[in-house]
Amino acid sequence: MMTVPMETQILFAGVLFLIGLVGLLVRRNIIFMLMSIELMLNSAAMVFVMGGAHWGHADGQVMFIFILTVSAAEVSVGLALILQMYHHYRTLDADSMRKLKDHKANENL
Amino acid sequence: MTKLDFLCLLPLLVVASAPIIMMITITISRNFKVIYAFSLVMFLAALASLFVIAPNIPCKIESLLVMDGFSMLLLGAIFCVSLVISVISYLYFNNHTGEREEYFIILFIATLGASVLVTANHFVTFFLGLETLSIALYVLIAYLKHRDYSIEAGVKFLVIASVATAFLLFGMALIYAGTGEMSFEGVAAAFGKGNMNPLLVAGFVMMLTGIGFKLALVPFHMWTPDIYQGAPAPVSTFIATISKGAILAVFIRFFTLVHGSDNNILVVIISVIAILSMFTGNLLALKQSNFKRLLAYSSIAHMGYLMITLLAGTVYGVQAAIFYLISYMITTLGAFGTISILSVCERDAEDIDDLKGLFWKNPRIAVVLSLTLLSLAGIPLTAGFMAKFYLVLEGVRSGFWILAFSLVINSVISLFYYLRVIKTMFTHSESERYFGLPPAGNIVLALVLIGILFLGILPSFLTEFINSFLSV
Amino acid sequence: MILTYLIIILMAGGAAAWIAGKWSSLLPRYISLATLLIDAVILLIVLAHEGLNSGKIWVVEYNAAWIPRFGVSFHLAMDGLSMLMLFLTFFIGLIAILISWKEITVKTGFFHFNLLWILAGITGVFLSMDLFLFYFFWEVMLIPMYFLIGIWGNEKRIYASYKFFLFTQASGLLMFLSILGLYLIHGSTTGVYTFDYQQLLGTHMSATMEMLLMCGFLAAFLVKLPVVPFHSWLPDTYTEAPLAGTLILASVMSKTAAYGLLRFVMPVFPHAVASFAPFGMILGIVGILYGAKLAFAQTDLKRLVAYSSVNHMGFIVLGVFAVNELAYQGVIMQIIAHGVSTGALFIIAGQLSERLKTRDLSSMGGLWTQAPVLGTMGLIFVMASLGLPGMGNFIAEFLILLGTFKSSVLFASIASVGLIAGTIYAVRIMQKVFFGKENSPMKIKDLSIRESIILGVMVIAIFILGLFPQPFLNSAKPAVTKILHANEKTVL
Amino acid sequence: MTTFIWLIPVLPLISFLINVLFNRVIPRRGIALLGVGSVALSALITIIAGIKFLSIPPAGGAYTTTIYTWLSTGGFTADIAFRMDALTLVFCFVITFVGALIHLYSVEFMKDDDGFARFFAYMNLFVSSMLILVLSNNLLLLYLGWEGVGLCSYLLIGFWYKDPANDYAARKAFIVTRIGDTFMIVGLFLLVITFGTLNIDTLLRQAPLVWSSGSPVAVIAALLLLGGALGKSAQLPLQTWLPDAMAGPSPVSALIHAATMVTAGVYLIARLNVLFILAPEVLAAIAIIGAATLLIAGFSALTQHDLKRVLAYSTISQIGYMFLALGVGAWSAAIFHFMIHAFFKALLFLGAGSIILLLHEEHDMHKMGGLRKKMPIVFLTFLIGGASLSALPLITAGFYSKDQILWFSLASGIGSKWLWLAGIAGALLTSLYTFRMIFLVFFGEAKTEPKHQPGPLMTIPLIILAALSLIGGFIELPHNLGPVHLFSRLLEPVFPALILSESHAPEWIIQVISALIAIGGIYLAYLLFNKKTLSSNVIEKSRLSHFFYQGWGFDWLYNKLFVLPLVWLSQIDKKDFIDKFYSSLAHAVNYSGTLLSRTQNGKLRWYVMVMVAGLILLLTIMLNL
Repeated sequence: MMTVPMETQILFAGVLFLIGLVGLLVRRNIIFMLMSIELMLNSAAMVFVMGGAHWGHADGQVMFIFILTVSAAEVSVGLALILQMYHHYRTLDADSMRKLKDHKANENL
Repeated sequence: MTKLDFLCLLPLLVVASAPIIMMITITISRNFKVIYAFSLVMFLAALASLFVIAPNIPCKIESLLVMDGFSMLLLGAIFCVSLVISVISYLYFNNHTGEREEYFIILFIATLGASVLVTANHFVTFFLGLETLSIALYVLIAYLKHRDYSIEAGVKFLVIASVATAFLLFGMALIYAGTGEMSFEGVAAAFGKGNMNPLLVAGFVMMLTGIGFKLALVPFHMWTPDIYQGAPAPVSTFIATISKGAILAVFIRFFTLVHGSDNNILVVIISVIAILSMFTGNLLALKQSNFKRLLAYSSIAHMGYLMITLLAGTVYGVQAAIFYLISYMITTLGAFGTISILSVCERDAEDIDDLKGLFWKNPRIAVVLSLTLLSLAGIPLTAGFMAKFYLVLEGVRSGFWILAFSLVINSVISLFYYLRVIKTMFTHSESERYFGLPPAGNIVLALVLIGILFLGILPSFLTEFINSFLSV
Repeated sequence: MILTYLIIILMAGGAAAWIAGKWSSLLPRYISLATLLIDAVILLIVLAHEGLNSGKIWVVEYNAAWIPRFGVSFHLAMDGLSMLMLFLTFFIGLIAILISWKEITVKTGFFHFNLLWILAGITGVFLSMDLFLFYFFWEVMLIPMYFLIGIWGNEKRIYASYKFFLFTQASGLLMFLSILGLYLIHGSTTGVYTFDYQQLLGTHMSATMEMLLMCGFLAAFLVKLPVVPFHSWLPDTYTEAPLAGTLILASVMSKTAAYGLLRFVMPVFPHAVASFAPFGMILGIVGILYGAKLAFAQTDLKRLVAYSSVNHMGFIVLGVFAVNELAYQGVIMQIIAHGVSTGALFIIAGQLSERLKTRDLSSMGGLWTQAPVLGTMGLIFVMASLGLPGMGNFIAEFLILLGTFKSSVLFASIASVGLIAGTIYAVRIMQKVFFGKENSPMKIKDLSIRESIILGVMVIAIFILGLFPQPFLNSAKPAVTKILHANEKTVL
Repeated sequence: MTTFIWLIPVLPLISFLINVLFNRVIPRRGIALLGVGSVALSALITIIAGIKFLSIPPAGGAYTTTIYTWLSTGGFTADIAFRMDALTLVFCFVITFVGALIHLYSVEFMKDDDGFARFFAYMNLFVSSMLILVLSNNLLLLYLGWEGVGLCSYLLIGFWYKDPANDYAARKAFIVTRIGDTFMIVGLFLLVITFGTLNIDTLLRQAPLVWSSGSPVAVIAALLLLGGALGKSAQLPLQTWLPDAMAGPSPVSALIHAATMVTAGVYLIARLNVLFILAPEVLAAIAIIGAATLLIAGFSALTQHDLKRVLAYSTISQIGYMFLALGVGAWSAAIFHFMIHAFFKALLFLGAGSIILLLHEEHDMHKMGGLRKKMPIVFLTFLIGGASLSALPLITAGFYSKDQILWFSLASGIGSKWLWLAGIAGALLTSLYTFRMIFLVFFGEAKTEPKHQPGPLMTIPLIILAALSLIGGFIELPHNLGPVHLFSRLLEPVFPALILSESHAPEWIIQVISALIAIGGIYLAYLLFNKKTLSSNVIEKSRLSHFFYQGWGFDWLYNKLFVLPLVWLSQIDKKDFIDKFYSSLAHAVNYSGTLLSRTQNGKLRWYVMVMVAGLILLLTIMLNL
């Protein structure tokens, strides 16, 4: 079996993480933003798995399961919130939420 | 896991059992008062459980959790504050109609997350505690969904907090990949070997980002004002006190274990972050007319101050940090408590102008709020003064004169806006009608008042208390 | 313990006045009057009981642990100097209460609470023998003063109260840093971590460190005094504060700084003081001349008197840095005499603006005809202010200049020009207010009996200070010797 | 007796206090009685003390009494203590006696004034301060009196305070003299530092031991003290306040600005003669200043229109003579002239006061005239005063006192013919302006009618003073006229002996010259101003005359040099530029707050961006370090 060096593995995860990050920054649709976050979380989870494999114990895998569970919970709450948001604003555009800000300085923005 | 270990988990178990029982209760019958009373009882029980396990500390539950003097102290603080927040929440939600009972359930879940954080000794518990806390907070922030701001605040917090979690997690993962360790001691030991490869550094920095986000340190502070403003006042209280306290606790534990203060680069970076936080927070607060945002900004500055103790890297520094944290918690309770008490169903009393004439309308609230603000500003006779004294002393003792100076300058800048709020309270307003205060409100105010003054005049009790716990 | 009572009585009286204010607007006045009288009587009893020349270092002393963890103690002590300061405090306090008897009609309870707490803080400052405690009281007096200005002040009261608070707080914090530095240095060299004044005396440190730490203390004291160029809060604050507030600010609170300079800066940092002395004296001279210059230019009566305070405080700084007995005795006399004379001038300014509804000098003039008693009082205190012999200020300025002359002929000579400058602005008050054409159509009443008595007592006081200064000098002597001794011992 | 001399200053002080405290309840008559009575009583005590003093000279040449220790600290002690020696006795006598007469005069003069009580209060306070000045045994107490008289002078010049011009004059007087006083107090510091005391006796005893003659410190000390004397005595260059001081009521001018206070400088120098002798340069300077002042003031007096201003300049000029005398070491001559001058100048001022009062506050001499017949008593007494001022030979006291000065200015070891020439020229000027005044006021055609004749309270003091102006000189005759030297004998123990230079003209020649000059001056005045043989108009309209009239442009110069720059200085920075610094600091802080506020724009993705940027920054730093 060909082993991929640690560096490459992490680089791969890092690229995944960056894709998620860039996606988060450039997408305005809140659902896509949420998905990008999931991507980031999963890339982190992947590093854990890789680490576990590298060091030869199960801790990484255990962590992976925790991350999956937690992100599932997060997404569920997130989706509920997004639903409410759509209910409220009739849009999923993240930039439409601009009521909370420093009003005096950002009056005309 | 031994029986003893299990016993040591008692406080967490108590807190964890509460939501389950509540859910069952709600399925049977909805009664806000009952749930409220029950949550008070449970928090008291959690507090009591601390006394039960007190003889057994320190004890470790595997490598995941640790129950030592430090966590006992912070758990105690968290339970006390939660208790008061429950009272405040009750006063706050009493005006509201609709399904208010679940609020307390989530409050308990959030508290549970915070408790786990405080006792965490492992990346797993760290992560789990953090997420339990965060996810509960998403809900709490957006709880009053009919309000304009709530959803916005909730979504914003959701996104930013998730990003922060992702950073934290990725950082942990990197460190794990680099060291093969996930327990704090293990990581510390690995760090201690001196092989600080870029992987570990990057991991550490990413963790710092995640923690910095939760503590609202510059440049990870942007969310703070919006969330403080958008969340219901008691929830803002929770974020400002318990959430920050718990994160700070875990940060302190981790930071001291890895001897972060010995790393010069880290010290410089945290110093810069601290100074930036102080200035940014205070400058932003200067012209703020929304009281909740103002408190948010002020909290940014206060976290900046707190970093000084962290850098001291001594046990005194930790003591000072705890003292500061506790006095900050009491003070923040006072500030947000007043907002909660003054709030009405439609909106929170968050405009500073809402406080107009409070001195003549309701001197009791005004006095407590003034004291609170003075305590935040660090004026003698208040807890804030002693806390700042302790903090500056430890900072100066470790030679951080620049930080101390920057704290002094910032204290002066901060006076601008604290005084502005106080001034508003004694400017005359059209209606100078006195309004009544529910007994629970009086009790909260009295507690805050006594807390602030007691710590301000006789700090020895708390310092000795902290000292005795930390030496265990 | 009796010293603690002095403070506690004031605080308790303040709280009682506040509570009483809910039921009656008159009651708080009586309560605060009684409180101050009790304190004054206690002080008199102590004076009668202990005397001043009992040979003890401190006439009365009280020491208890406060925060033992940091070596903070609740250490109060009184010697002749503090006693003089306390008498001044209570005297001015009583006058402040009496002068606001009819003027303050809204929220009298809270007003008197603030008044008494300010006095409590000041009393604490004059008695503290622990630097932490000193700083504690130093700050305690600010908040009530902030309220006093902010609630009962004139039109620009908010601005003034901010300015006051920010200046004093900023400088106070610098002093706090210095205190901590001193504490740590003393702790690390001797192993004893303590804030106690007696023990911190003679702490060894490097010259640079000493200078830096002294600068922290100076910041607080020079701002509070105030000295040019840190004076810019003063005119606004003095002008906008209510009469009682101005009185306490000018007559007592600024003196805490002078006291601090003498009590703390001089003996604790002898070398730094020695090298800073020329600059200190220059600061004093600048204060004297610049204060006079600005006073002369003012058209607002209260502002004019406020700037005259800058001028007088310049003498104090000058004397402090002359470092000899004559100058120190002069400084102490100046503290007291300025307290009385400038206080009285502010009262007169207050009476005038209350009657004329303006403080503008151009709308006054020729008021002697209508109010000869007020005019006479004005004349007396204007003359006191410019240092006419026979009144307290002369003794003070004479001794200060004489002491300065001993240290530096040049500085004393330049400072003497201040006497002329003082004359120029002081007679301007008389000319603009009481002499000349009547510019105000308003008919004003002369002083009422209450006001006449208040000012009359102050007249007597200023003449006693001028004609019988010896008891005051005697009372301050042990303290002065002590300070100079501590200073010399370490320098040699 | 020694224990009672403190009563001399205290009696008027008590009267002052009673007046101030109870003036609302005491009737005018009571106030007058109180005011005049207390000073008269002081005069009585002085006379008794004087008789005692003369009959049984006290040990050490002085009565002393210490009331209490005023202040004592840091090795410096000053007492409230009085000391009366011959010099003090002369001054006390003049102050109380002339003072009492003027008080008496004032009762009638001020009878219609609203400020009657106030007037007497100030006057009593003045007399008290002046007596403290001359009686004090140390310079600090002297300074108290010194400033006290300054205060009273200020108050009395501005007595009619409703006229801003009067207030201006009062302030001017106060500030200008205070400038001199400041020099003086610095001088006192110097004395304290050198000798450790301000006790006059000790100072005079120790000064020759500590200082050698002409040592720089001695010169500086003497110069500083001289500063004080110049201010109070209105000598060059601080003379400008005195002509304006005439804004006060005439009795004030008589008492303060002619007879007593303005001679305080003379007293100071005479009192501290030892110190000044140790500084010969300063002594010479005093003589020159005196000479210059007497000439300058003489010219100015010649051109004035205002009756009182003539007298004011004349006063400056006469004090110039005293300074001249002091400067050449003719101590007792100076004091003698002081006493005589007090008599005739008080007389002249009171006379002028009567005229002005009765002519409805008319000050301009050109609008008077022909009063010889209308006010005979005033005319006669005024004439005697004028004659005495002009030093009409033999019959007037002024002749004897001025002659002494002129003689000593030439004959003294430190005198010179230039000084004498100045004195002689001054004498010519004196008789010229004096008789110009007399001719203008009393001769010629009547232009203004007097209201009525002065009453007895006003005429009696005039007569007494006139008598003294005539006979006062006989107590001290020149050596060649008779062996009467009561005055210099009296002062002998106080002053060092005057050393005469060897070569000089015989005394009688000098006397004849000055007599001729005086008479010549009168005749010239007659020609010029009565007969109008020479066109006096031409003279009075000339630019030079205008220059003299303006007091040699000193006021103009000082205005340009000091007053205007000061006012300018105070105006340019009225708002205090230092305040600007702090407020701009506050603005900067506020502005940066506003700028930062812009970052909180509510955009979710911006928030995340900042966070990511922060992370990247941290990573870069950490990985590169």
